[in-house]
Amino acid sequence: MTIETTAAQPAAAPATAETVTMTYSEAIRDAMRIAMAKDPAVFIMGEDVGTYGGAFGVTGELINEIGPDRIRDTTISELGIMGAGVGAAMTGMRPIVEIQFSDFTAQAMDQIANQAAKIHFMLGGAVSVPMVIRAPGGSGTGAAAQHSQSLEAWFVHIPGLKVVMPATADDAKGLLLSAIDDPNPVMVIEHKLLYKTSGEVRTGDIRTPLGVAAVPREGKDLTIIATGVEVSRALEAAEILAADGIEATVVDPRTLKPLDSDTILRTVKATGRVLLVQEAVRTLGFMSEVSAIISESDAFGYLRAPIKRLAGLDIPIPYAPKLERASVPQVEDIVAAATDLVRKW
Amino acid sequence: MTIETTAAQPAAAPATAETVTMTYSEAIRDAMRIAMAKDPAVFIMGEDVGTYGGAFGVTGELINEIGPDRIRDTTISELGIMGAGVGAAMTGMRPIVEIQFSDFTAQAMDQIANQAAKIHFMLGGAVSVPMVIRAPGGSGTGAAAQHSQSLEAWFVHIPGLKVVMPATADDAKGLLLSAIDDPNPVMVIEHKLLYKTSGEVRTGDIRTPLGVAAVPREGKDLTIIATGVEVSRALEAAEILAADGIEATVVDPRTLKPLDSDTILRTVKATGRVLLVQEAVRTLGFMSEVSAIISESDAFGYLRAPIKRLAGLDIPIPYAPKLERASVPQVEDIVAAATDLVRKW
Amino acid sequence: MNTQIVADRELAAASLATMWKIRRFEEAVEDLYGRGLMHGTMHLSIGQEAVPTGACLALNKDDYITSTHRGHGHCIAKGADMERMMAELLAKETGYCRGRGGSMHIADTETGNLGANGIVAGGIPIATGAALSAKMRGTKQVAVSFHGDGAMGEGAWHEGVVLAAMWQLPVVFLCENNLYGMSMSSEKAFNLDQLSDRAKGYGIPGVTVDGNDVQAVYDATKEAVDRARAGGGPTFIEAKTYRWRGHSKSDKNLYRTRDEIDEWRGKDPIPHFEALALAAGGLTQADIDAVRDNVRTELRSAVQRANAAPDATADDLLSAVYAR
Amino acid sequence: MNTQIVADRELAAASLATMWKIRRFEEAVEDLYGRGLMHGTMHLSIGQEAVPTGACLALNKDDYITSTHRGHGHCIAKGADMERMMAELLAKETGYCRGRGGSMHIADTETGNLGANGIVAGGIPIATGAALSAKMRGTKQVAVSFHGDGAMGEGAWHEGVVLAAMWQLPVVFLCENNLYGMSMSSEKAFNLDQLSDRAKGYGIPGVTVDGNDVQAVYDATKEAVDRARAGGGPTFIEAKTYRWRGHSKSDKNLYRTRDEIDEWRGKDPIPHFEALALAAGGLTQADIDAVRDNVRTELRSAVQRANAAPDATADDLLSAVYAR
Ligand SMILES: Cc1ncc(C[n+]2csc(CCOP(=O)(O)OP(=O)(O)O)c2C)c(N)n1
Ligand SMILES: Cc1ncc(C[n+]2csc(CCOP(=O)(O)OP(=O)(O)O)c2C)c(N)n1
Ligand SMILES: [Mg+2]
Ligand SMILES: [Mg+2]
Repeated sequence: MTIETTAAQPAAAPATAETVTMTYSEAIRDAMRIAMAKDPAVFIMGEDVGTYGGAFGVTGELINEIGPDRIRDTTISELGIMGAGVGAAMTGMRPIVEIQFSDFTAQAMDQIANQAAKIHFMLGGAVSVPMVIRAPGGSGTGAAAQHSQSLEAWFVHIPGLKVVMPATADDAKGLLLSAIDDPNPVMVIEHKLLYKTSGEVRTGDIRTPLGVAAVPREGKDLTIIATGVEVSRALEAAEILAADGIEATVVDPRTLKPLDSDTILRTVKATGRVLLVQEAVRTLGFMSEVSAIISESDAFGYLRAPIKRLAGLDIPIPYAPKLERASVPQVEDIVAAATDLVRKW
Repeated sequence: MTIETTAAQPAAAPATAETVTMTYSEAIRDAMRIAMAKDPAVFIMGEDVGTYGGAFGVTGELINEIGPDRIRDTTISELGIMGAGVGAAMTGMRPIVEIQFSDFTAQAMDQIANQAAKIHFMLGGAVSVPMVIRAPGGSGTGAAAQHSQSLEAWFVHIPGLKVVMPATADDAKGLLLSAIDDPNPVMVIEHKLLYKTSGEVRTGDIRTPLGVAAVPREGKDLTIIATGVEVSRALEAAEILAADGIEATVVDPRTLKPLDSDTILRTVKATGRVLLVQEAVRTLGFMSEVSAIISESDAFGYLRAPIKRLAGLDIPIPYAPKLERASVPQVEDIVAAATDLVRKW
Repeated sequence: MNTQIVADRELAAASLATMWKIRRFEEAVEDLYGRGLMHGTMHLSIGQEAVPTGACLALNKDDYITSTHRGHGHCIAKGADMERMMAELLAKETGYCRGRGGSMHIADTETGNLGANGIVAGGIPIATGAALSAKMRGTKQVAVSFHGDGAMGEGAWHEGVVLAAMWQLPVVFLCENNLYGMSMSSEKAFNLDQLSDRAKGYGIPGVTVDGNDVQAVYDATKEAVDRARAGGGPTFIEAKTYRWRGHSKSDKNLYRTRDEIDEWRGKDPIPHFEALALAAGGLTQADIDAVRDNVRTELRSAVQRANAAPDATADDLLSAVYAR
Repeated sequence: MNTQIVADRELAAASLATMWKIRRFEEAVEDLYGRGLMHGTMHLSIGQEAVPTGACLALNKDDYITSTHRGHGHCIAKGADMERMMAELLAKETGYCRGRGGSMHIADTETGNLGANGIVAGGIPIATGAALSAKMRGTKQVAVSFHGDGAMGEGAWHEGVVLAAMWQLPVVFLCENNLYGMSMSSEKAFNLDQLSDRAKGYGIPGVTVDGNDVQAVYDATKEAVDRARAGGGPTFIEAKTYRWRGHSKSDKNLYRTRDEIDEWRGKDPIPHFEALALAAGGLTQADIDAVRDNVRTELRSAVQRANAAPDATADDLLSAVYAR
């Protein structure tokens, strides 16, 4: 696949753009509102996205602004909803399908992986499937094993899908608007713990391009590559490390597919040490791919230390709060791993 | 996860065991026949496994020997069948669920990933789910994108599942019998192109342990790690390479989860060069994990060259025979990549 | 004709106790949660107590049930211990799932409860499988799959019923139609006068009953269970009821009216049952008071003991994933 | 009353031509496959030609269909070009999918065919989505979802129908009940006298018709399509028919009898239609001969031209995955 890459840019909004403080959740709603105002083909479909306002309140009161025709409550039928999205996307609409918890993409996997992702290629290019799937992932809410998974790896493994994981409110808006523009099925994995976090968000019909990583911090000692909720943990860890004299570069790929491997390799070469941080279970999570890409590239020669992965334990997420917390990398784990990496190598 | 490892052993049957030549498909049937004769709790359930004999003929005439109660034809309802397997396994039976094409595990993903895999942990250990899922994967039959995928990575990423990919007839039998013994859900990914291949198979109630890699060939110049149908291609390539003076070790993990990383790391240290070969699409395929394991281990220091991956193209499998062949690693690709790796580094 | 529960002292007291246990257990949960002493999410079945109470009365201890995210009632009615349930919700090592599952995953295999389920309709094919297992093992056990109205939109529901109907398995699909799947009205969703019309599409018997009436639920379940045990295959039962509380804590109740909620609060299954039992002479007022008081005491001590138990331990997380 | 197809010269000739095209196309495929000139797998609908013929006669060009693994007939009846279809099966660059899809994925969006599907029931929710799209765009288009009897075991079938019924979408679920899903008899599988009884569970109209009779299929589809276009929501149609060939090439036909196959061969929809057209005066024997001969010529040249076309190219495989 040809990956469009450009030079890295900071994750924060450009200084020139007008911004306003809003939550990640509001930023997503803002993006959908803007897209729906511009294009009558855009609509939202999902369980309880109407009057209820969405399981996590993301659609909020959109139904009052836009009406039930385009903010469409469904039965509890993830496979059917996803298929209806595919059919609508093939025939001139641009559906945004909300799945209440990304764990329930399991129900819809056939329509995601076997239909949406493959149709453009399999049908010889005659038709495309411009659809967005929004699904919250991640742990931290005490909802246990069937409501807390980080399943992005499943989707990254499927050719034909694009996969986005916004870590900031501005990216949540900018990436979603890019996803809605995109003529391909795009899986947007939001994080439950981020919904209520706030940030500066560019106003208006803005974009964050797909396939371009963010480098919210640059430092010479090691490169920390993190996704989703781990990005803010990595940045917090980087502050602590800095106080201890360790300067970390932090890379947030933002789009897992297409992946901006140029930025990854460039920053890895610059520091010679890599710490990969994901919330998903360790085995065959997204960072396995990042590791493989680094060690088959010319950055391999620049490595001063083995590539270190920090990941969720290979277990279903437990209910008990202490156990849940122990299951995924926390700030202190990142600090410890980074320190170890820099001091030992 | 505690991985049970033992020293590597050759894939071929021990010289002492009595063997007979049979096809991979017959070996699977033989295993099921043996397990069913021994334990009345074992039964087979799936689409057309009865009179039809299975979409690939694997169950064959078992229904005539064993009867329709234990060779159970189902409706076309993968999710329901899988769930029925889970319920039966939780209550004293040992179901073997056959899915006609591994692509259709997408339909059953909720019961596989959210139920079967998690129940033992999530329910605090009170109950287990001793069930086997058999599903053929892979390309090469001209069945196109929805019938040719290699989806093992999805399952390896799910804690609670074990994942097996037999590459020989003897392993197909021995691993399946181990899977049936196992108190956990085990996904056995068979390969369509292997069904009709023959090999020497140990007679009787034999086992190939889960979690132990095979090393069917040892050589000093590089380590080729391959799975499924790529194992035989790697061995063929190794012959050609040998004629050219390049001596390859070939490792077949056999069980992708739990993974015998000891054997992998030992052989990698011995050669210092690694070629990873999978049929699945490159991005986040199983070999990404193998790569990551190697480069975060002490074998990292032994590497003389970047880790090289050879994988399926990141595309849906196309129908046209030439295109299909071009989509996944063939013998000549392995030879070329290995030669390159050894000559260049 | 079936036993008149309200006229039989023992059955009436037991049924009333079950309903009170469910009610009190969930009130305690609500309270603990509200005071920040319990985390995660919770789905209360207050108002729906008559369904599991009536249904489980028709079951043997070794019969199976599969349950839902709103599963405390099923669990209690099938015979689980409130202390171990509460311990689970309090994330204690003594909980049914050692604190790993929480409210949405409580199971008690001792009493045949194969588990609540965080996945809507996830338990349907599992119940089919348990019934298949019972049939293959020749044990005469029956499985009851409790599920909500919303679950009937899922493919898992359909596939579980299709297989059960084909194999004529001993399973009862028991729909607690509380009028909503989260915010979706079941009337709007399914385009049917009564959800039991769905049964016609599978060639199995279907019936709709008053889910706030223990006897009605018992009668329907008993008939279905008897048929299942005799080899007559599956049955679908719709029990109409109502959840008084929101779907979960995040629910602002925007999709239904105060009036509707009040109307259904007026149909509270507990006083309804008490009145019938008094009238039928099965229970005296003193009996009724004693049942209520005993449950309160029992629950209080269950909460205390659960609270005092050790927290769930993280020691063996990795080794607990696979059975040995 | 609807037009009597067999009495209308133009419609009768067109319908007969469609049936012959399907028959001849598939005979050619079978032959090419048998001689090793075509690879992959194939599912022939020989014997079932009247269903797509009758159904598509009731559709406008811009109406949608979704099709199945056994989809040549749907594709031809909706108006696709046999040369491009054959080119696809011969893995040519000029095929509908540039040789990337093969028999199981042919689509022709020009004529509203959203695609065959290798996934049983995969097209059902997609048809629901196309109907939703038509309704939202206000185009008055209708979608017909062709599917087999076996597909009715899938959750995808259920969920697609549930949504369509709730939203009263302009979609027709057209089941080609050829008595088997691979080897599973639909009679055994679904526990129903007729599959159209399934419709009752969704509150939508359901009807069973003779799938070997073009007029019967047309009438049912026309009624359903008219209702859908007028905003009356979905309909389920069961068309009873039979596939003469095995499920696919690996089929040994162990699950059905020679007698059964012969009986249904006796109900060949083509001579049946010819006889009716002759009797009704819509077609003369000369007309009938001309239709058959023209199709043969057309098909022969389609195969020749398809054969002469360039092979599918591997040049841009990687860049063809994503639309731009
Ligand atoms: C597969 C799946 N989809 C969605 C959800 C989110 N969810 C949890 S409960 C619920 C409503 C269920 O409604 P119903 O079956 O009627 O049960 P009730 O809550 O009314 O008891 C929803 C949508 C889920 N847990 N699982
Ligand atoms: C989800 C899924 N499960 C199983 C199959 C394998 N398979 C292909 S066609 C078929 C039978 C389909 O039966 P039916 O729907 O009646 O269509 P028919 O073949 O009779 O036209 C099966 C089991 C598949 N392609 N997809
Ligand atoms: Mg409900
Ligand atoms: Mg059929």
